[in-house]
Amino acid sequence: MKFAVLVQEGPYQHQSSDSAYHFVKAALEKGHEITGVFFYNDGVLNANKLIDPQQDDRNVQKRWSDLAEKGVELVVCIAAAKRRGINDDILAPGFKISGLGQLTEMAIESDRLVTFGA
Amino acid sequence: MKFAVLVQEGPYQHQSSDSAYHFVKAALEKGHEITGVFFYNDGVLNANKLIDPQQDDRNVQKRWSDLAEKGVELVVCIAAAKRRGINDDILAPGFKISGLGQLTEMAIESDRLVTFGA
Amino acid sequence: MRNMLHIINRSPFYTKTVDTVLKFSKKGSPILLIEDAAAAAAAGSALCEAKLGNIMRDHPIYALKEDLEARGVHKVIEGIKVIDYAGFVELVEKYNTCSWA
Amino acid sequence: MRNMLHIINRSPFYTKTVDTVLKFSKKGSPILLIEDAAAAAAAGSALCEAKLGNIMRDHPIYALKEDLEARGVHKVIEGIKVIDYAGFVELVEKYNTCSWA
Amino acid sequence: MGKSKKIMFIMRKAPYGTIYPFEGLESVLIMGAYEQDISLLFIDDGVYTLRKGMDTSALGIKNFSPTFKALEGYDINKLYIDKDSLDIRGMTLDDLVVQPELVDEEMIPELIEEQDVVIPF
Amino acid sequence: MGKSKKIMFIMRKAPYGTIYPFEGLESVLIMGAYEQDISLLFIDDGVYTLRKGMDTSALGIKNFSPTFKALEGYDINKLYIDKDSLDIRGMTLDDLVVQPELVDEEMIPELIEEQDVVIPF
Repeated sequence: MKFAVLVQEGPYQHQSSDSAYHFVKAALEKGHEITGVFFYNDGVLNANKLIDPQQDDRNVQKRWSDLAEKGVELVVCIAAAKRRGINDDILAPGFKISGLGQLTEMAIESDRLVTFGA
Repeated sequence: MKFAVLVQEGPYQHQSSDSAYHFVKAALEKGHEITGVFFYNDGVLNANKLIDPQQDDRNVQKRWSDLAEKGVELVVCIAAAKRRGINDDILAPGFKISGLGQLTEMAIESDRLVTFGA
Repeated sequence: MRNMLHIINRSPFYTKTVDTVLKFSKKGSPILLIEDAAAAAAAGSALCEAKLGNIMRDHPIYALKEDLEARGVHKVIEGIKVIDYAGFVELVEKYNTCSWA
Repeated sequence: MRNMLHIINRSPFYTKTVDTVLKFSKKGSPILLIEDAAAAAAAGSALCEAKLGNIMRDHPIYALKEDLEARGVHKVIEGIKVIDYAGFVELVEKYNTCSWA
Repeated sequence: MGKSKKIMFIMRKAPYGTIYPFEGLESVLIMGAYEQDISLLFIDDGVYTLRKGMDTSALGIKNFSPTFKALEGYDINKLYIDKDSLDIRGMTLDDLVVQPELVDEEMIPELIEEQDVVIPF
Repeated sequence: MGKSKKIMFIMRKAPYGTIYPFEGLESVLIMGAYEQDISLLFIDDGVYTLRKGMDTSALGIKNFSPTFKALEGYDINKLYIDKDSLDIRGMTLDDLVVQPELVDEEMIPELIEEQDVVIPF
């Protein structure tokens, strides 16, 4: 099936982004197609390449970039991103900045949209 | 009196940072001394100079920087900042990155510590 | 012994924080409603009037004017004192604070 | 008509979200407890057992294994089904979802 | 795109304390252009977002109340509001900037679960 | 620095769902070095942070449970926990990685309000 995922919270402060990541990974392992992960609200903060956590903790941003290398599309909402200081200067590999139209298209083209956050 | 302020949430997603700003402004107008504003947890995200909100909305980061020009010390916790991708490359004017010891010193030296967030 | 100012910023319809504050604050300690908590100070809700009326027997309740205005609340429950940020600062002059979300 | 999967991620001790979900979900619709909501699935709390037991008469309840483990919960309330992320995906194969925080 | 999907936005958070209702509304407006079957449901503290007479000037936060009145211009006409959520807050439709259809606990579970997509804010 | 202040950290959030208890604990450890009168109070979902047997390996999140056991080494010995918060979650001191002093609704308001500084997490 085709799954889309919406992430509404930033990394570390809330677990939502972790949960979304594990869900996407499990869906891929089961052979599902991920039509995209859309980062909205504080979710856009996941795309900050300057994220540099302690060595004994996970790197939430890098996890997402690794999924992008496997072909998962990571889309950051431009309006939410500008408001929070995320732009191309600090955009992590595999993420792209785009409009809410992308979320709409994901919602339309997918069999499911699963929201993590809020 | 001497007031210290602790900000635990990032800009825009939560109102906490706005509330802290208005409180500091009102305290200064009443002639109080602000020993410092400490940004912890997602509060560190207030220090991102790339923040660029819509024209008809307030710029939360710039508000803080303006207070710094009036002599208010803005301290960002380094551990929380690294985890969330805030470093000197994107640090807004008037903020400085330091350790939790600074929060301790503010707490010790002030008559009050007021927390906004969590 | 001095009382402490308890500051609440979440809606009592969303979190159970108000109950926690009542449980863990001393009689006479003032409570300040800011941000989303301010909306519950609006006159007209029988539920809020009963609940806040009950609290006011033991705690003075304040609500922040700027937050009330932003939420379209022009009339608050009888007994709740409306203060602006200057009044907020004055409360902090008098009391140590404890914030609850 | 198909049921929907309701996903809750906040502790029922902190928010009133569980009440909202019960009010606005159809009988028979499954509920999945993740993140902080998972802690409430732990066996041993009379309050949680009564409340979740009551809910289980109308809704199957699932709790996420990885979140239970992280919180030191090794035994859940009788009737709650423990599933891992693979099981979470299987639920989403079957149901549209609605998330609540 | 072809097929039209039933997409519901659930607004259950209070305004200004968090950004969810504002950014939720922004996403509604965009989706409105895609000719899908869009609806908005106001429950819990979400009903506060529609209250008349908001004045955010002292806070300096953008007042997004007028945008709700613009929804019709975007062909978004399916607005629902939980009567009980209004009642317990001592509010009625007269207190609101727009007039959603009043719905109750009997109707809302059906409304939600017949959707293809539900997006919570 | 001179005078010693009474500084209390209130832990009332559940672990891992949000970072508050972890970053709260980090700030406790730093403050411990400043020779102030530090205490920790566990209430509400904060009591979950002390539960034995946490295994975060599947999530890949750092397990901060061992750090609580290190508090003594930092000369932070004033740990209090609300008995009622434990009770309603079906927990006892035996379920916890450390043994805070059991306190109740009679004592806690005094404990909190005698502080110079209270920092909530």
